[in-house]
Amino acid sequence: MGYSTIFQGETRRLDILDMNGKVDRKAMPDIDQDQLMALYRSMRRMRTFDEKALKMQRQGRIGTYGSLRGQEAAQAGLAVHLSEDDDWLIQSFREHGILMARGVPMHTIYAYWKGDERGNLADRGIRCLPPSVPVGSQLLHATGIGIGLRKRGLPGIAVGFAGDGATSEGDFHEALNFAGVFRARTLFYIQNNGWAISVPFQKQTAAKTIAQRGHAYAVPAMQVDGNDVLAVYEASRIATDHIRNNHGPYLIEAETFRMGDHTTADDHTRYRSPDLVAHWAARDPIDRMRKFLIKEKILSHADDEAMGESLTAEIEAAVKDLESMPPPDPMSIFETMYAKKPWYLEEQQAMLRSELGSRAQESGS
Amino acid sequence: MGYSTIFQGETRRLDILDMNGKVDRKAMPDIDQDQLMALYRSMRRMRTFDEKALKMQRQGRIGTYGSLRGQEAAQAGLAVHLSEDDDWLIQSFREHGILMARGVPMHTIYAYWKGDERGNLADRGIRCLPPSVPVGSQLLHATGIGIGLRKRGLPGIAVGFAGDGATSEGDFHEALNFAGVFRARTLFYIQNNGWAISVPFQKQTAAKTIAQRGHAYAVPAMQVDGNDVLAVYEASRIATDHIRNNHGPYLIEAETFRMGDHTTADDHTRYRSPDLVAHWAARDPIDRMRKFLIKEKILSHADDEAMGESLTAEIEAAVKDLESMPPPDPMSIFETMYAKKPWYLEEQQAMLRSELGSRAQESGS
Amino acid sequence: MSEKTQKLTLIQGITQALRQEMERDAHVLILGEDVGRDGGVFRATDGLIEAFGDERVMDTPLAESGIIGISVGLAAVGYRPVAEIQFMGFIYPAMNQILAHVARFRHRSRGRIPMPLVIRMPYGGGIHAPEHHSESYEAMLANTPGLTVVIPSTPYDAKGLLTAAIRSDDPVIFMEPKRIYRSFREDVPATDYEVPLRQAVVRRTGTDVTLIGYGAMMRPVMEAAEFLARESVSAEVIDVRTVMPLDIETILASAEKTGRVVIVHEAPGRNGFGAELSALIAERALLHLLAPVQRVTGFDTVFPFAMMEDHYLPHRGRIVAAVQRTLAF
Amino acid sequence: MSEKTQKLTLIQGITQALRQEMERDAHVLILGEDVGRDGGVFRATDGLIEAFGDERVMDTPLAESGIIGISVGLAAVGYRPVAEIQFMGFIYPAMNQILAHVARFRHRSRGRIPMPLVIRMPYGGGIHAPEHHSESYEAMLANTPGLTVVIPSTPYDAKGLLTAAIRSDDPVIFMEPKRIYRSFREDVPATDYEVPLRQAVVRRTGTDVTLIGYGAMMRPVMEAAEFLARESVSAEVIDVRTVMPLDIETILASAEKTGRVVIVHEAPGRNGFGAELSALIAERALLHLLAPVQRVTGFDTVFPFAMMEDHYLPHRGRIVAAVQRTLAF
Ligand SMILES: Cc1ncc(C[n+]2csc(CCOP(=O)(O)OP(=O)(O)O)c2C)c(N)n1
Ligand SMILES: Cc1ncc(C[n+]2csc(CCOP(=O)(O)OP(=O)(O)O)c2C)c(N)n1
Ligand SMILES: [Mg+2]
Ligand SMILES: [Mg+2]
Repeated sequence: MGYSTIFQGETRRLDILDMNGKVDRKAMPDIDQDQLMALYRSMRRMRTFDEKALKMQRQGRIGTYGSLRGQEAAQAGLAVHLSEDDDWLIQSFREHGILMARGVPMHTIYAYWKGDERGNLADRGIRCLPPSVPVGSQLLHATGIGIGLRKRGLPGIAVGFAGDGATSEGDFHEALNFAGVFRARTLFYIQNNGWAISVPFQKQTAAKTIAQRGHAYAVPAMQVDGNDVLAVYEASRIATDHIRNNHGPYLIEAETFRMGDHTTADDHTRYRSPDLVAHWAARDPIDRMRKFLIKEKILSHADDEAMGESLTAEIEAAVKDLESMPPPDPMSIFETMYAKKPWYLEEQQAMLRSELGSRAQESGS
Repeated sequence: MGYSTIFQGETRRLDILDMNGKVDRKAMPDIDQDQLMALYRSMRRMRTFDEKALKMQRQGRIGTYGSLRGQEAAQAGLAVHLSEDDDWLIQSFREHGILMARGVPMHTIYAYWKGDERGNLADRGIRCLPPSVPVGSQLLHATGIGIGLRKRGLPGIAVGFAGDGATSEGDFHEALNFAGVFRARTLFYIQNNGWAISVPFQKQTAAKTIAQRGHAYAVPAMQVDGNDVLAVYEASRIATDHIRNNHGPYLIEAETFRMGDHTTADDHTRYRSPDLVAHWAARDPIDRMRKFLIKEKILSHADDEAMGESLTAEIEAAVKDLESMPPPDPMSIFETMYAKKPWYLEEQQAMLRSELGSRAQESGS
Repeated sequence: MSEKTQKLTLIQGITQALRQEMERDAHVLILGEDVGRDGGVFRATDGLIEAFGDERVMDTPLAESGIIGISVGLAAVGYRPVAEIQFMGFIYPAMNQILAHVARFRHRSRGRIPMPLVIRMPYGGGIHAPEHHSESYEAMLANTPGLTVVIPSTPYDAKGLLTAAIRSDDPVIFMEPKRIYRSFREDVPATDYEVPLRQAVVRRTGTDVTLIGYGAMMRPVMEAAEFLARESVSAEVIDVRTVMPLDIETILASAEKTGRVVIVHEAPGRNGFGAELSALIAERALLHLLAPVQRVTGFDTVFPFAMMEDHYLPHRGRIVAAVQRTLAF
Repeated sequence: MSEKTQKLTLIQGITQALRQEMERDAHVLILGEDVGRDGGVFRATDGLIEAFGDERVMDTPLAESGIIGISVGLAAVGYRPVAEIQFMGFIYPAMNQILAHVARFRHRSRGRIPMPLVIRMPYGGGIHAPEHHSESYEAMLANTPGLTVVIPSTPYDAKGLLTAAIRSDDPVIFMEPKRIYRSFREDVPATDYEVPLRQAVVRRTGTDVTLIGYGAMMRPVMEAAEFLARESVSAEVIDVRTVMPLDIETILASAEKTGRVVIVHEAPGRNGFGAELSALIAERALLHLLAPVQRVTGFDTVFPFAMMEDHYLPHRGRIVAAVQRTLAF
């Protein structure tokens, strides 16, 4: 009687590699030099991809593009724990890093941003859903897939991605709640980059963290320094093990920062101060890993440069692949709406075909 | 570096009056005998109203009805803290107790359940929204009203009602999150009666309580024994004071039990055991308050009986008011869709008018 | 029919289709609010959790977006979910999942991730239900490419159409006329069968006027046809069955034959599905029309509370009056 | 116009209406995603937070149901919220609030709680935007009694219609053709004014055929009319402006005059708003029709990605071809 305590909870955060390249040895994951180098290379590969995309957008060679600059650690550290054969990626729209790391050909990712539907589904297997633009809605698909994987007794897990803004949508709530109830094999992976376009996280919610929301659904959760690839690696290992061992869903909040504009249609200087951006630039995920690797003599300056050149070459090849794709077939608009095309789609397709035919004639072909 | 704790939280519950009518003196609110009697009478009034409604439903005098039996304490203990002049009630569909306690004429509540739209808006002032059937959706209205009251510097608060099932809807999440961000003068009042139709709370979420969800939004929260009118009184006092003093929103989870069917269209024996119902019958909110009052010599058996008779008389008068309402005007279907009726509503209204006219003629009037 | 039949109500036809498809295909799952222990608030899933367990008949939390959203995920990993929305008036929270994902997934994945998903729901008025329990919103779904919208009007069709819907690799919105869930029985084969999607059916042949309806409105429509027959007006009656993609051939053939058409539905008229029907008929059979197409629909108002719903819903008299207007034109 | 005017783009007309109404009436609030500091992703609310502060221009969390749901509450306590949905493709999460509450509140409260709420959103294709950023879903809103759905096509109308919408005591869905946000300027009075809701306007008079359009489609429609003029076909052009409740008089008057009608919109055709227009015209002006009404609409497919959207969107050639079909009938 009187007052009693019916709930007590805490939420933890993990930091390993600091902005100066120093690591907390006690917390250091069990990981060898090759793996360290692979993480570093993976991040640099994302950065090179991203820089090229921004350049192509300015040149009009692709359309509106959403940069992931600054979020490379948050994506590279997770990707290594995911199996291409078993695990499902349920992406939002800023996970090109994860896709690349998981083996999706880069030219198809560029194609997506070029406005080419052939880029909509990664062609490396069906275990990657197309990007989901309606913010937050994909998290429920991640829950559903995670429930299905458990039901079928499959080894895979589902990873649902979203940003900090997405956690305000009702679907975030429903996705975590259903996952808790039905013990989905799902990792909810939230990249909290501090901003939903112009809205800072502090205005997104009165709560201090996203990770603490796990308590609302009895879903275990952890926050991690998302610019620290080692901490991301370790947190992801813990979370994916937890799920693979049938202990139910998990929530990770990777705290990071979007260094550039929301997309190329945005101008982040309207709502963010240069100081804030500089603060985060000093915490760049790639720089700090480089400092660490050099200090540890795992990486030399010469190797680093050579890596840059090989990545540039790889990306240029991807651009070539992109630009040698034949133009998309206008008829494809009609082909995949239904298993069997209704009569009115037949009519509409015939109309477009004849329009294109007469245009082709007019232009003398 | 390494692991750090970024969130720690606890949630408390309040119990004062136990099932045997014993109170925890230390926790007892500062409340006099008249107030105790008023709480008791308020609960009995609700029960009498409810029993009559169920009877009338069986007789076909009203339509489908949702009983509140068992939830009287959860409604009576809150109602006394709400001002008819300033505070807003944003009801779901099982808050007739609150409405009655706040002065809404009972025959209008019966009219609602009779399928008469004149019962849709309590006619005791506009500060009570019509019942909201789409589960959970009304909580956002409570947030909006609470934000508006703060903006306007008004003394009132908004109380948004919902059940345990409603807390699974995305709107619950959005309502609490917006309330936290915009410091709404809103009390979220959740009657957790253990069931959403046939789904027990344990299947509604993996979390043990609803109150702990407050942490997800930095909204202070408390659980209370919802069958204990004194605990409800005290928790509601704390919460409403908090809000009135401009400290932002508050969440109360009143743990209670729906003793009967979900509505008269339901059969709860399909999904609940007699044992479970008996367990809760022993915890009846009215019985335990009666035991307490009698033990304390605040109430005599004779007074108790007299109270029953006067309440029955009051309810019978309300039924008379209900049944002497003139039939609703069919033309009212068209009258309040828009400030100004569009041409097609004019046409449709004219058609119905002429149909009714010719039917009246046929029947010789 | 030579095979074994039983006398079933419409809702029994639905329950049987669910049960037989679950027996036939282990990928068929049922999920929704109260579909388990309770057997659904209308008992459509009665007995199924006992037969198939709670991994195949899932009582979900109370959240429609969640129900449809996880169904998308379940379909992506090979299940064929049959989700129940408790009443059509509660489909709105799931609209984002239905319109932005369910309807588009096959296309967005370039055909690689179809959505063999059925979303069942009781719809429509006439049972004196509370507010928000009587809605008919086929029109907004019919404006959404990628969906198939099916509305049975008989026990036989209910079973056969639902079977076809569950076997379809495309998402089907399956709207059940709750007003006639139990109002009559008919012979239904005991074994499973499909009634093909995308096919309307002529319920009655006639020469003077075509009445087009679906779902619970088939009853007043047939009553009107019978009334008219007694007045020597021969009405042909079409039951649309699949609202989208609709069966234009059956409809145009009849309109061209009779030259007079009355369309009946209980949803609001403005931009209702009747608008598409009326437009298509006038656009494609203009020279056959002897009179303007008439629409008899619910009013463009909120669906009224129980005491007033009889004024709202199209009834025999209103349909006959519309026919008389087309005859008098 | 004798009064002072400025040359404004359509979006500038919108910003000016917002600013002037906020100055005029302290109950007008703006809320939505990125409407504050950022001035909205299209800059429609540019400068307003600086002028009116963050209690009147509220950057909200990213949740559309929340935005509309709290707007309902704000309206109930006397505010006149103007909510922005960032793109029409993201209106779905708010559908429950819009259809179950916003549209019905006046009625449900028996006229005592009106909803003086405006929901603004950019809609439509043609700007090579990503997926889900090009939707036009006027039809499903037009099937919902209680809503007013407005779509301007000029800077003058944008300002005047938005002003009227904000002053209206009924909820207005205000769809902004983002494709022409900045594509031309016209003279717009510097002071506030209303363009009345529920009134279509004849943009060009003609005798041979009536073209009906709205929003961003007015441009190809006018181009078609000009092209036809050069071929000696005199086209009358109607801009619907208020989709719902629609202005039947203006439309029927023109249809009766020309006897030939072509309706243009970019939303999918099946059960699009064109269906209602086509149906109404054939139902009410049958004997005046010299040819079947034609609809030129978006395909019944998902709105395609940027590289293919030009194939999808109705263009001059497609409209002219439809006119030629009606002339050849
Ligand atoms: C339902 C919905 N509402 C609005 C948008 C427009 N929009 C696209 S991204 C975005 C911000 C997303 O923020 P966050 O979730 O933090 O992800 P980030 O962009 O930071 O990676 C908004 C508002 C959308 N795509 N979907
Ligand atoms: C959005 C929505 N979905 C489904 C329903 C049908 N329904 C009405 S009440 C109810 C259960 C509500 O449970 P709870 O929130 O716990 O309230 P209680 O009935 O126990 O008071 C359901 C599923 C509804 N009214 N609205
Ligand atoms: Mg973000
Ligand atoms: Mg409950």
